[in-house]
Amino acid sequence: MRKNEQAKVILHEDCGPGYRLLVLDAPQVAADARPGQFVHVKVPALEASALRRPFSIFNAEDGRLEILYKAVGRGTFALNGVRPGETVEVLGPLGRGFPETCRGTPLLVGGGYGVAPLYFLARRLLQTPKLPNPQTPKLFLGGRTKTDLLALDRFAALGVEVFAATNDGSFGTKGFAVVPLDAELARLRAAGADFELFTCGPDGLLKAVSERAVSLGAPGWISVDRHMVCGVGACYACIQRTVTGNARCCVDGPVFKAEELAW
Amino acid sequence: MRKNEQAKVILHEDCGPGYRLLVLDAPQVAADARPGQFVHVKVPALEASALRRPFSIFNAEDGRLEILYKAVGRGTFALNGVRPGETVEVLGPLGRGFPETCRGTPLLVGGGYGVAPLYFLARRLLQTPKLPNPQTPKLFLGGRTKTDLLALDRFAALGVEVFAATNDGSFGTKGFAVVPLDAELARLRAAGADFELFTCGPDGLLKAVSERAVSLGAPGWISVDRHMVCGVGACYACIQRTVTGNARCCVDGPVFKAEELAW
Amino acid sequence: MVKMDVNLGGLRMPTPVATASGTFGYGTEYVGLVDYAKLGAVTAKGIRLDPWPGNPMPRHAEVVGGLVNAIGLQGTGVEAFLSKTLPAYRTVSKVPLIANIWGGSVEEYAAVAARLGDRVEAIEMNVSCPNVKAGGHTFGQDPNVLFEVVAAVRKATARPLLVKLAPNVPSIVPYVKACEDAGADALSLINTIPAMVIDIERRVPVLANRTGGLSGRGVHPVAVKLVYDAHRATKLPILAMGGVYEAKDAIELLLAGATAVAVGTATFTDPGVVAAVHDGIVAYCERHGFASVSDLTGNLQG
Amino acid sequence: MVKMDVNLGGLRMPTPVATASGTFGYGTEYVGLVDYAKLGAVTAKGIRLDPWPGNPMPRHAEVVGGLVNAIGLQGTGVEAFLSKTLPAYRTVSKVPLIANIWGGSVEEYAAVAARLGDRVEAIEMNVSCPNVKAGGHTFGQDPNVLFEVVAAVRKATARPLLVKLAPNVPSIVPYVKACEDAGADALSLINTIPAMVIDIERRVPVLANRTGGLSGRGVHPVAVKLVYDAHRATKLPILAMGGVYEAKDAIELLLAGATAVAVGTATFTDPGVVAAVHDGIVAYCERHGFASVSDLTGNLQG
Ligand SMILES: Cc1cc2nc3c(=O)[nH]c(=O)nc-3n(C[C@H](O)[C@H](O)[C@H](O)COP(=O)(O)OP(=O)(O)OC[C@H]3O[C@@H](n4cnc5c(N)ncnc54)[C@H](O)[C@@H]3O)c2cc1C
Ligand SMILES: Cc1cc2nc3c(=O)[nH]c(=O)nc-3n(C[C@H](O)[C@H](O)[C@H](O)COP(=O)(O)OP(=O)(O)OC[C@H]3O[C@@H](n4cnc5c(N)ncnc54)[C@H](O)[C@@H]3O)c2cc1C
Ligand SMILES: Cc1cc2nc3c(=O)[nH]c(=O)nc-3n(C[C@H](O)[C@H](O)[C@H](O)COP(=O)(O)O)c2cc1C
Ligand SMILES: Cc1cc2nc3c(=O)[nH]c(=O)nc-3n(C[C@H](O)[C@H](O)[C@H](O)COP(=O)(O)O)c2cc1C
Ligand code: FES
Ligand code: FES
Repeated sequence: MRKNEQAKVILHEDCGPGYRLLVLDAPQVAADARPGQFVHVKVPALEASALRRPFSIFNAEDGRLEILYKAVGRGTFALNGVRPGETVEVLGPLGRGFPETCRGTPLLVGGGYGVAPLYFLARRLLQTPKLPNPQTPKLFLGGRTKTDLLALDRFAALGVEVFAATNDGSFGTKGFAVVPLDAELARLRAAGADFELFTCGPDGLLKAVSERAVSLGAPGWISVDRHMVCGVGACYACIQRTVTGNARCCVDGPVFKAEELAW
Repeated sequence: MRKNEQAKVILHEDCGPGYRLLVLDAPQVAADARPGQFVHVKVPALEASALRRPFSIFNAEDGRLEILYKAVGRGTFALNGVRPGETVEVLGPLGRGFPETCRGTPLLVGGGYGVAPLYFLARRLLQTPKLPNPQTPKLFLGGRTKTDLLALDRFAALGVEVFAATNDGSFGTKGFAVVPLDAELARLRAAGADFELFTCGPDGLLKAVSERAVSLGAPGWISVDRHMVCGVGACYACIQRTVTGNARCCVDGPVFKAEELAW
Repeated sequence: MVKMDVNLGGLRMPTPVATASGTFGYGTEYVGLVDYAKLGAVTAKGIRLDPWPGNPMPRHAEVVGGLVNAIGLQGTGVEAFLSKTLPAYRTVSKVPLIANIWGGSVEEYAAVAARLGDRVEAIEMNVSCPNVKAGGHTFGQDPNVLFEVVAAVRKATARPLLVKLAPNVPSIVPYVKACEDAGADALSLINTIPAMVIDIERRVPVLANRTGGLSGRGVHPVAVKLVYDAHRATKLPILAMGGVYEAKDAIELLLAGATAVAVGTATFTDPGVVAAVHDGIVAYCERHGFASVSDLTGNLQG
Repeated sequence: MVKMDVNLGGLRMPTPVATASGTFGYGTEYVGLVDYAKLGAVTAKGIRLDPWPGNPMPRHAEVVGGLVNAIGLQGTGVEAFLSKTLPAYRTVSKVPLIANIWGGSVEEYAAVAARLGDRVEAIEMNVSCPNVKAGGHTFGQDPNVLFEVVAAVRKATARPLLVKLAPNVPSIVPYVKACEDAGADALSLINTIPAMVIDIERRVPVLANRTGGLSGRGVHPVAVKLVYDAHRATKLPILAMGGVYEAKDAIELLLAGATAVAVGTATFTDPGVVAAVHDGIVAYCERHGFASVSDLTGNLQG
């Protein structure tokens, strides 16, 4: 059940230039959180009537809720100033997330802060006891430069193999995350192995991954990032075009099946 | 010359229930300040577009500016939160203050926070070297109850005799400040002595003092409190009716001569 | 015990607090987050005869003190509303439902109202949408056109009929009169104020639709003025909305002449506003000795 | 070096930043606090033929994101303006002065304009005041009345003539056309939006005049929309105002179609806004490679 919870800030720390990790004590929201879902956050430093801001659930564990975010505008810069001990109002968990089962190898493809829901997904995929053909997920992570590749240590701790790509070549393959992905896809297909694609990041990446899922006939789970107002399906601000018409990212998504999306 | 100065908070302390003293490092504003003038304060905790709030200059000395204020609404409650070391923008000194000379005994009549400009006035009157018939001012101070009588120690340090009155009789005469004032006026008239009246406080008090000044033919200097917008004469929000028409409190006042006022 | 129920032109509301159309989906979206026991009515998102896709994205821009939106009336058509949305609402809520309707022609308005029959407790007409046949001006722009469309809907429904008026008029009075003459039971005031936000770095309007409507905190004093003007011009009861964020805002609207109020944009930030407004009105009535919330309507001194 | 001077319907402004009428007194009040070197024009407070006392107090109420005022056009008459206020202004400032005029009748408007002759650099007509002869509706409410009063003033003055329009209209276009047809040289947009604030504890309107006009931050998106609409309907240059608090706000108005902008309510809180807006426009033009500020006017992509 989604809740509007007063959550105390436990930790709020830098994790690379422009990125921050916010850890909240939010037992009610954390209890029901599933990977790919998001929370709608009231930024305390903004005026009381300012809209909320949506963030993926980076992790939910032992009553704690973790958010990994990038400061890009008024709301996120204001969020930067929140200190441990202060209270943040979080509404969630919201939206439809990723499935927590996978046939074959889960291929996770992230760009920038789009990595956030993929970490929680990786954890859950590894925990799900009765995965058919259980496989450790692989992560294909892209960013402009080295410091845009987030949470690498956390994935390493899970035993997830990471294939990194940076636009400037400062870490991993030079180029986009699809470069190492395509290599892996070729390998898996040659081996006749099953796989599913899970992705979150900028629209360009989502399109590239969707195309591959559709053309290869593999399940593709695409988490779309649209500016939101209500976060609960009431306002119709957060539209994603689909083959059946306009869908709301906040309740019909943010995760859509690749073949449903119309760009 | 009036200035819009970034002033650092030196001290911000309680002085009775609801009242606070704010001491600012504001050398430019303080340098030219005269008693009865005011400063227009941008309250840092309010949204950036909120209007300023006007406060009398309680004291200006050695580059410091002192304000004595009561929390009554949104702006003053927000001002309460300002901490030493923080910066407050003050525009001033503004308006026409009291004369700094006096023929005969200066009779200062204050109500509530209206005492604020009278302290600065008392200091200046005592400092002015060439006062004709120099006399130590006397203060007639009224308030609802004992704790509304402010700055008594500061007046005592100047050697100013204080005649207090409280509505509930908890300190001094029971009743309004005009009760002890009338006694003194009778005494001075019997002695044929000169005096002038200087007052600041609620409208009821100002009217009572004005009436006495006019009927006794003594100079009456009345500081009027009107809600302000610009503070510099540009908006015509702060009107006081006078015998010559609508005057602006912020530039034509806040101090008016008793006989000019039309209530 | 303050008597909180009000009669809004025949619509019996258990409390004077409603939700505003377009900000509360079809009434099911906020279940569990908003206290329905404090609600006097739910106004559903606008519907027309056929489903409508609405505007391209982006559909909103946040501004200081408010929101500019150009959702473009995306909505299910009346058939899906009756067969799916409405039954779903009835399973979760006993609160009276106001359907918000619109159309591209006078005939469409009447057809939607007729089709709704008595399945909803009241009908609110949104007349701030382009009149396709009359060259794109909105129905609410001209008092004569307004009369025509309201009269047509009046014939098509026996349910309490509210007309929702636009705020951007020199005087609300001719529009109020047109509604009165055409047989409306109540007025809704105000719809959003036409507005625009430009992204100066890209030199484009932020909204795909270029312009939109301003709602939220900042429009409140404008709403109070229009409710005040309308109330002085008519005996029709008023459902007032526009920047209600706390009880004080709602009470201002009631004192200006409203019979009930609706919370809109505020719910997006804080779903608790509905309950806080309700409770704050009760506390105010108790403190000021009003036995009934309807004693507040238009109750200004002097 | 960005070319900052603009031509506003014949008024040569050294910069595109002006002050808005009623918020800058008669131009002398902010000397020493506002950087006059950054100003392209000063608009004086409204004057009519005779002195006018304005409304009783209180005349203003602060609201979130703005100010509701009912000063009521207190002002010196035209004779005192010419003999005292204007000479005082000339001694402190070389910035072009726009006189803002109003009246209770068409004849009074024309008489004030005629009396001003060429003593001011331009005349701005405030048409949001009641037409005494025509039963209290404002001159700006009806395009026909607007045409009449603008045409009369046009005959009375050879100076650049600006008409200041009210924002509370269904469409600005007929008003723009009326000004155009009547021979106006430029438009001023927007005046305040009618609004009201109620003191719920005392159950009275806060303003002695009951209602007033909303200005400040919150009205900005409404101003952008109206400037955009007006610019598409006419070639007349526009002096835009409404919630300009920072350079971004001014640039939005320029891109929407304004030739120059005016700062109003913002100056009350921060007299530095005028200079910040000026400098911010220069920086924006440099950053985006615009040689002249007039390149911004209406320069939206697509
Ligand atoms: C489901 C979901 C999950 C998300 N998860 C994360 C996460 O885990 N970590 C993270 O860092 N971020 C995440 N985001 C993005 C995050 O919500 C935004 O970065 C944040 O809202 C920006 O707020 P702001 O006030 O800082 O920026 P804003 O000032 O709101 O603007 C940020 C940028 O968006 C643009 N913008 C503003 N409004 C609109 C609009 N209406 N339409 C289009 N563009 C607009 C601005 O121009 C600017 O470039 C997620 C978003 C969604 C929808
Ligand atoms: C020249 C001058 C000197 C002053 N000196 C001092 C001083 O030394 N110390 C001090 O404590 N105070 C002083 N004041 C008063 C002080 O400015 C106010 O108390 C302060 O502005 C209140 O701000 P606020 O935001 O706290 O209250 P607000 O929320 O603005 O309201 C305070 C009270 O005023 C009412 N009010 C608000 N707006 C208006 C309006 N437009 N018209 C009428 N009533 C209104 C409210 O209803 C409320 O009762 C002075 C005022 C003036 C004009
Ligand atoms: C996102 C959004 C969508 C809206 N959709 C509609 C609608 O479909 N029909 C309608 O009559 N009004 C619609 N409105 C207007 C609101 O019902 C309300 O009149 C307005 O927002 C003012 O109230 P507020 O300031 O409390 O939001 C919408 C408003 C918003 C913010
Ligand atoms: C206190 C005040 C007084 C005003 N007086 C006048 C006036 O005399 N004539 C006029 O045309 N506009 C007047 N206006 C309107 C402003 O010139 C301006 O159009 C409006 O305030 C919007 O701009 P802003 O949001 O920057 O203040 C006044 C506005 C305020 C706030
Ligand atoms: S954000 Fe309101 S419907 Fe999605
Ligand atoms: S406060 Fe503006 S004229 Fe006095």
